[in-house]
Amino acid sequence: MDFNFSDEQQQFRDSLMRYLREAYDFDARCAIVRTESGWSRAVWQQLAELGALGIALPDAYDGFGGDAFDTLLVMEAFGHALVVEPYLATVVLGAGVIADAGSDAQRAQVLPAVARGERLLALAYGEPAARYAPNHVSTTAKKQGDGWVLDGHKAVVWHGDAADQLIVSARTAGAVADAHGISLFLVDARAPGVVRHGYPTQDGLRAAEITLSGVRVDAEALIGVQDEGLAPLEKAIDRGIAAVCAEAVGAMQAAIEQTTAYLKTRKQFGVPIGSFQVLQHRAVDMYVHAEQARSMAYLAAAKLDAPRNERRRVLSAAKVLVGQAARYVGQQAVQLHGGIGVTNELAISHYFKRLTMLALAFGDVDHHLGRFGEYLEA
Amino acid sequence: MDFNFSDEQQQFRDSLMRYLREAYDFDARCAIVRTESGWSRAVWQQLAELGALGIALPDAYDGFGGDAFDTLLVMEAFGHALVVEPYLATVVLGAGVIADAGSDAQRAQVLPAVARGERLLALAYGEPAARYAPNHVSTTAKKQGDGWVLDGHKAVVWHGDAADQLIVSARTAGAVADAHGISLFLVDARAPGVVRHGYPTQDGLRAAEITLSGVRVDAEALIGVQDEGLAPLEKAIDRGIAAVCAEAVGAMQAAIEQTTAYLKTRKQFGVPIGSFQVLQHRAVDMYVHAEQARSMAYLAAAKLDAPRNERRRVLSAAKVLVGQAARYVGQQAVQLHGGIGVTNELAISHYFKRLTMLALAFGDVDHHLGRFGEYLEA
Amino acid sequence: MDLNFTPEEQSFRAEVRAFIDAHLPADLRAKVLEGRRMTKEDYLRWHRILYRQGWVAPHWPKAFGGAGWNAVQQHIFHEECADAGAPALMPFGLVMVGPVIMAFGTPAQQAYFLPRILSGEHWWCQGYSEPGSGSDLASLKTRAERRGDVYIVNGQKTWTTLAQYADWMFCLVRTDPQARKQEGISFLLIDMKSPGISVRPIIMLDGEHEVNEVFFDNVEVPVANRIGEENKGWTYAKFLLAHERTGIAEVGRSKRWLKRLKAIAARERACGGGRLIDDPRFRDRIAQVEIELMALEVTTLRVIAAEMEKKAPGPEASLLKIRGSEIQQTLSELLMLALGPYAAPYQPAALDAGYDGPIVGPEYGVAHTGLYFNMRKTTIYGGSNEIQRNIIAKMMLGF
Amino acid sequence: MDLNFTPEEQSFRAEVRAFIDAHLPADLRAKVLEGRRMTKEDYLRWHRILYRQGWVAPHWPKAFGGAGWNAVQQHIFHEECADAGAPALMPFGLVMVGPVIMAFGTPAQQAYFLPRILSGEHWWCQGYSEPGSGSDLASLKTRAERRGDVYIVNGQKTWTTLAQYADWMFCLVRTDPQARKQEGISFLLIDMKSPGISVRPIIMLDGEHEVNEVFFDNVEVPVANRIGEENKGWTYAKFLLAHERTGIAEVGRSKRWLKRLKAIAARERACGGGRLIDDPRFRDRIAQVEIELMALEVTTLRVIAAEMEKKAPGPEASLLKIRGSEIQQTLSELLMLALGPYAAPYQPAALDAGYDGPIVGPEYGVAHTGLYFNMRKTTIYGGSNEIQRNIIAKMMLGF
Repeated sequence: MDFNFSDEQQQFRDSLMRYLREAYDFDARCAIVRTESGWSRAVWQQLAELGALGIALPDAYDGFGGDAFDTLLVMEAFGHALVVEPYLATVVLGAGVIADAGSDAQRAQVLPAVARGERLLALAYGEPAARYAPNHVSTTAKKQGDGWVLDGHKAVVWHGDAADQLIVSARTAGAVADAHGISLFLVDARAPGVVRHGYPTQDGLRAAEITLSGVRVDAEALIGVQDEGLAPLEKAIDRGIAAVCAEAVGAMQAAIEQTTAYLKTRKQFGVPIGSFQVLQHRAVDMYVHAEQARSMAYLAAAKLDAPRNERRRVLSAAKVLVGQAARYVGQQAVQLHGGIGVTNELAISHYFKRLTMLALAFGDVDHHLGRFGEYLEA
Repeated sequence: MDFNFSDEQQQFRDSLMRYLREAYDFDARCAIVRTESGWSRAVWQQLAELGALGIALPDAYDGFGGDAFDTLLVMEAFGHALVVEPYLATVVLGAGVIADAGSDAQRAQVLPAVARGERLLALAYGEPAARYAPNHVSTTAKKQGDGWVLDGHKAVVWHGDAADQLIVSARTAGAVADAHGISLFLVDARAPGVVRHGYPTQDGLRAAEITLSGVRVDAEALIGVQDEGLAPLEKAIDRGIAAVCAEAVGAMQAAIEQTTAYLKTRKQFGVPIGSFQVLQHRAVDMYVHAEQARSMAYLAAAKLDAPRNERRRVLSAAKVLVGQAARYVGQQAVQLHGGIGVTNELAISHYFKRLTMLALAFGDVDHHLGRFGEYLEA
Repeated sequence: MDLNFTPEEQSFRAEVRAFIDAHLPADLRAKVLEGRRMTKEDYLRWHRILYRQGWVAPHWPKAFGGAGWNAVQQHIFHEECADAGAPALMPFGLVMVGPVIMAFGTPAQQAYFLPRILSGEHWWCQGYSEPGSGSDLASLKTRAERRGDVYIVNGQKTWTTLAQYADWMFCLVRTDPQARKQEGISFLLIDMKSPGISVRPIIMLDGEHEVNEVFFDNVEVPVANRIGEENKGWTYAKFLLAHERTGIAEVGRSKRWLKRLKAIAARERACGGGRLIDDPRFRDRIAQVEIELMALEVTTLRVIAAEMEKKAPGPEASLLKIRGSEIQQTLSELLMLALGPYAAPYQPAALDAGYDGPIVGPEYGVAHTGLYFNMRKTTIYGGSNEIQRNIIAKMMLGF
Repeated sequence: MDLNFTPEEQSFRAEVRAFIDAHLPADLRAKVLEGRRMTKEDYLRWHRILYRQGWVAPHWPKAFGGAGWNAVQQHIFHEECADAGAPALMPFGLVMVGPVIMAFGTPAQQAYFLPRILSGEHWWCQGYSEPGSGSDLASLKTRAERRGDVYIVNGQKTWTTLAQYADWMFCLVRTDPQARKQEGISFLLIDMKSPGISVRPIIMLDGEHEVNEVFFDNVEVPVANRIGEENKGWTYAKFLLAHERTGIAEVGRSKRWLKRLKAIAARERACGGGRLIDDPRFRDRIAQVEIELMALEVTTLRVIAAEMEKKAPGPEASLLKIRGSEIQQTLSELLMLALGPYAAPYQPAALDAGYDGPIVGPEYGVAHTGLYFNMRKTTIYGGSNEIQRNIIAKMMLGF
C-alpha cells in the first residue's frame, strides 16, 4: 500500500500547476471561453510541451507510459484551474479507446499526433434518446463493399466541434439497446456527410450535435472487433468517470480554498462571517465531502484495470459519492459567498457550474446508484 | 377555511392536558410502564370520565359525535405526555372499525362499553410475513355450520394482551395477498383456541403475538360484508395513521420544548450551550420539521372521509412527512442533550423511542413514499 | 377546524380563473410556462390588464385604488395567476414602496405616486443593499447631505433587481453619520433620471442581466421626496420588510413547476427504456418534493388564517421562506436532471421569444439548467436562510 | 501510488485469519455476530487467547510485551478480528492508559501495571468525564488534596464505561484549584477497591447497563500512583486523547454489519412480495451506505499511510470519527428498518446467551432496535461530532 506519488509525478504536477497558476488564472480562463472556439490552441500546445497530453499514452507511441494516477494528477490540476481545453475528449476518451482497442496502424496514426497536440478527438457515443446508456445505439453502420456507411445522430459530443477525428459508436447488428452488435469507427470529422452543430455548454466548455448522413469509411476505420464495441466503449466511459472524479476533486479543493478565504475576509455585523459557527461547520462538511471524494477518486483510478464487474462496481460507487460531494460543495460554496456567489463575476459560480456538470457527466447519481446496485450481492 | 378549534374543543383539550400534567408526569408514566400490565386502568377510567374515550364515537352509542379533529386533539395531548394507555388500539382502531363497518347490534354491544372505559379492543391484522401490507392475510376463517372457525397467527397486535375483544382479519376466499376475500371478525379475546403472548415494545407500550387455533365464532361475529373486509380495514389503518401523526406532533412539540429548555440551562465552556449557533439552528430545523408535520397532521385529519384514492394519497403523504420529521426531531433531541440524552434517566430518550416507533407504525417512510407514488399522476 | 374553502371563496376562485382564462395573452402564458426571457413590456402588458380590471393591487385598500381583498382572497388570486402562467407582478411598487407611501407618505406623495404605481407608469426599484452590507442591512453607507431643499446623495447600491427598467428607486440613505447604526437613516424616493445616477449591470451565474449596481454621484433629491421624518427611515424600512415576505413561499409557482416536471418526466425516457416518471428513483424524488409542497401549502394557509385574525405576520414567514426556497431549488434541480445529457447545452438565444434557430435537445428543456443555477439565489436574498434561522431561533425559540 | 496490499501484508492477513479461525470460540463468535449481551468473562476469554499468542497489544512495542506491528498490520489485524466476529478488546488498558504508562510512568509503575494489562488481570476504566464537564473536559472539579504520601480524592466521575467490572481507574483530578483550567490537573491511577469508592449504574436508553457514575468520598490514593508530575496531568490526558482515536472509524465492524444487513434483507420479504433487498428503495439505502463505507475505508488507509511515515495522527481523525459514527448509525437504523413491524418488540431477556424462552419475530432481529438506539451515543461520546467539526474548522481550515 502506497499513497504517495512518485518524485517524477510530483515534479510533473508541480510544473503543470505552476504553468496553470501563471497562464490560466480566472481572467485568462474567461477570455478563452469568450473566444470563438471557446478554448485555446496556444494553451494546448503548452500542455503538449509540458508532457500533459502524452503522460498516460504508451511509450511506443511517443507517450510517457503513465498510469491512471498520472491522468488523475492532470485532471485534478485542470479541475483546480477550471481548464476548458479538450483533454477529456481527446486524450482520456479518444486516445484511450485507440490505445485500448485500436489496431497498430490506428495507434501509430493517432497517438503520436495526440501527444504532440496536433490531433483532436471526440467520442461520439451519446444519442438523443439514449440518456446515459451507451448500449442505446440507433446510429447504423452498413457494410458497403470493403467499407461502411454510417447514418445517425450523435448527441452532446464533448468538444465534437473541435475534433479532427470522431470515434463513433454505430449499430452493425441487433436491436437498438442490445449489448451485442455495436461497433466503433474512426471517422474523419470533416468527411462528407458529417454535419456538426457546435455549442457552448453551461459550464463554459463545448459540445456538438453531430449528424452522419451516408458517411463512407473504409474497412480500416473499424476499431477493434466488429459487433463487440460495447466493451471498449464501456471501458472508455469508466476511464472518463475516473477522470471527471479527479477533476471534481481538484475543483472542490479550489472551491473550498476560495470559500474559506472569503469567509475569513468578508465582514458583516462587524466581524468576519467566518466567525459564525454555522458557516464554519458548513465549510467543514464541504471538506469532509471533498476528502471522501478524493478517496474515491483514488480508488477509481486504482480499479480501472480490474475485471469488468469489479471495475464497474467501483467506478459507479466513485461517481455516486463524487457526484454527491460535487453537488454539496458547489451549492454551499455559492451559498457561503452570498449575493456575489450567484453572479458571474467571481470564479466561485463557475466552479459551481462545472461541478454541477461533472456530477451529471457519464450518468448522474441516480444512474450510478442503480448501476452499483446491480453488484450489491456480489 | 378555518384553522381554529371550537370553544368546546379548546375546553376539552385544556381539561385533558391539565389532567395529564397533574397525573401523568414522567415519573408517573415510568411507574405505570413498570407495572405488570404496563398501563393503568385508573388512568383509563379518568380518561373515560373526561370524555376522551367517547369524544369521537357516535352520539347514538354514548359518544360525543366528534370528528377526526377531536381525535387529533386527544392524540396530540397523549403524544405530548407520552401516554401508554391503549387508546389507539381500542378507540381509534377497534371502535373505529365497529362504528364504521359494524352492524347495529355490534355497535350497541361494543361502543358504549368502550366509551365508558369498560371494554378494550385490539385490531389483529398484521401477520409475520405481511410486513406492512394489510392484504397479506394467511389466517383463515372457514365456514362451519352457522359460524366460522379461525386459524392463524396475528403479529405485533398493539395492546392485544389487554384486549377484551379482537377484530381479526381472516381470509374467507382468494389467495394470500388478494384484496378480495378478506373478512373481519369480532372475536372474544378469551375464547378457546386464542393464545396471546404479550410483551413490551421498545417505546414502553404493549403488543402481543396472537395465535388462533380452531377458534369458533358465530355468524354474528362477522363485521361488515363477507370477503370485503379490506376496505374497512384500510380505512381503519388510515384513521390510525392520522392518529399517530397527531401523536407524533404532540411528542415532537414536547421534545422541542424540553430540548430548547435544556440548551438554555446546560452550560459548557462557561456559557449555555444554547448560545452556540450550530445548536440553535439544529433546534430551528426541529421546529421547522414539527410545523410542517403539524400541517400534514391537520390535512390527514381533514381527508379521512375523502374518496379512497384521495384519502390514501394524503394519508401516505402525511405519514412520509411526519415520519421524517419524527426521525429528525427524535434524533436531534437526543444529540442536543448529549450524554444524558442516551440514558433512560431523562424523558427525552423516551420521546425519541416513541417517535421512532411512530415513524414505523402502519408502514415506514419508504412504504408510504411508494404508496403515495401510486397516485403521482392522478 | 375546516380546511376547505367556503362556497364564497370557491366562487371567487372561479371568477378569478375565468378572468385569467379570458384575458391572459397566450404568448405571455407560453413564455412563462416555458421559462423564457421576459421583457419589461411583457411584465407591463399583464400589469395593465389587471389594472384595467382593478385587480393589480389585491392587498391595497379600495380607498387607494386596490382590490381590498382579504388574505384568503389574495392567496386564491396569486395561486390562480401562478397556476395559469401569468407573469409575476413586480413587487417593488405594489408590495414594497406602495404600502410605505400609504402608511407614511404625505397626501401629495400619495396623490402623485400611488396612481402611477397602479397604472404601471412608474417602474420602481429597491435601494437597500450595498456592497458592504449584505445581511447586515443597517450598516449601509450611502450618504445624503441636506443642502436647503435638496439632499445631495453619494454612494452605491447593489443587487438592485431590474434597475435597468426603473423610473424610481426607494432608497435608504444615511443622513446622520454620527448616530448609531439603525438611527440616522432616511427613506428617500429618487427619480432614476436624476443627473449623477449610473447603472451597471451585474450578470448572474445563468448569464442573465437581472440585477445591477447603482452609483450616486452628487445626485440631488428634493427633500419633498423623503418619506416621513429625517433619520427615521429604519422604521419605514422594517415596516416594508415585514410586508415583503407575503407570498415568499411561492407555493403557486412551485405547484406549476411540479406539474411541468411530471409532464416532462412522463415524456423523457429512462435509461432502461420506459418513462422517466416510472423510474423508481426519479419517481420518489418527485413524490418527496410533492409531499413537502403539500405541507408547505397547508402551513401557508395556517399563516394566512392567522393574518386574517389580525395577528401580524410574525417569524412564521421565516419558515415559509426557508421551506419555500428549498422546494423551489429542488424542483429546478429535478427539471434539470430530467433532461439527462441535454442539461448541458447553453442556449441563451433560444430563451428569446421569436427565436427560430436550431435548438439542441428537447425544446421544453432550454431554460431548465439556467433556472437551477438562478434559483440558488432564493436561499440568499431577502435575508439568507441562515438569517431566517437566526430569526426563528430568537423569536420562536427564545435563544 | 498503489492501493493494493503488498504480498507481505497479504500473507500477514492470511496468518491472522488462520489464527482467528482456529482459536475464536464459536459461542463467542455467535454472540458477537448476533449482537447479544456480552459478559465480562466473554471479553476476557478472547483477551487471554490473544495474550497467549502475544497479539493482545498489536500497537505496543515488543519491549513492553506488545506485538510491535506497524499501522498497516494493526489495521489488518483489527479488520480481520471485526470481520470474524471476535469480541472487541477493551481499550481502557491497552489503548488508553497503557501508552501513557509506557511514555510517562515510572519503571515501577511500568513493571507493575503493564504486564497486568496484557494478561487481563486488571480491567481498567476511564475517569475523565464529570457531570458538569461534558465536552468541556478541562472544567473538571474532582479534588485531590495531598496529605503526606497520599492524595485524598473527593468528587464524582460519570459516563464511566463498564466501571462495574473495573479493577483500576485512570483518573483526572484537580490538585491545584487556584490554577487556570488546564493547569492544576493531575493524572492518578486509582484502585477501584479503595474504601470510599461507590459505583452507581446508569441505564442506557436501550435498557442496558453500560456506563456508571463513580463517587469518591475521601478516597486515599498513594502519591506513587500519580503519573508524571503533579499538575501536569492535562499533558498526559491530551497524549491519551490523541491515541484514543485510532480505529474510531470502526470500518471493520461496519463492514460486518453491512454483510449482515444484506443477508437479512435477502431473507426478509418486501411488502409486494419478493425479497427486501430487491425493493428499489431499500436496495438504494444499502448501496448508499456501502459506498460511503468504501470511501471511509480508503480515507482510513490514507490516514494510516500517513501515520506510517511518522506523521502524527492529526485532525483527520476527526473526519474518521464524524463519518464513522454516522455510518454506524445508518447501518443500525437499516438493520432495524429491515425488520418491519418486528422492530417493535422489546426482549431484553433474549439477549442473554442460553435464553431459551419464546422469541417474537425473527431470532436474528432481537438486538437491532436496541442497537439503533444505542448507536446514538457514537455522535456524542469521545468528543461530540459538533466538537469534531470545531476541531476541523480550527485545525484544517484555519478558522
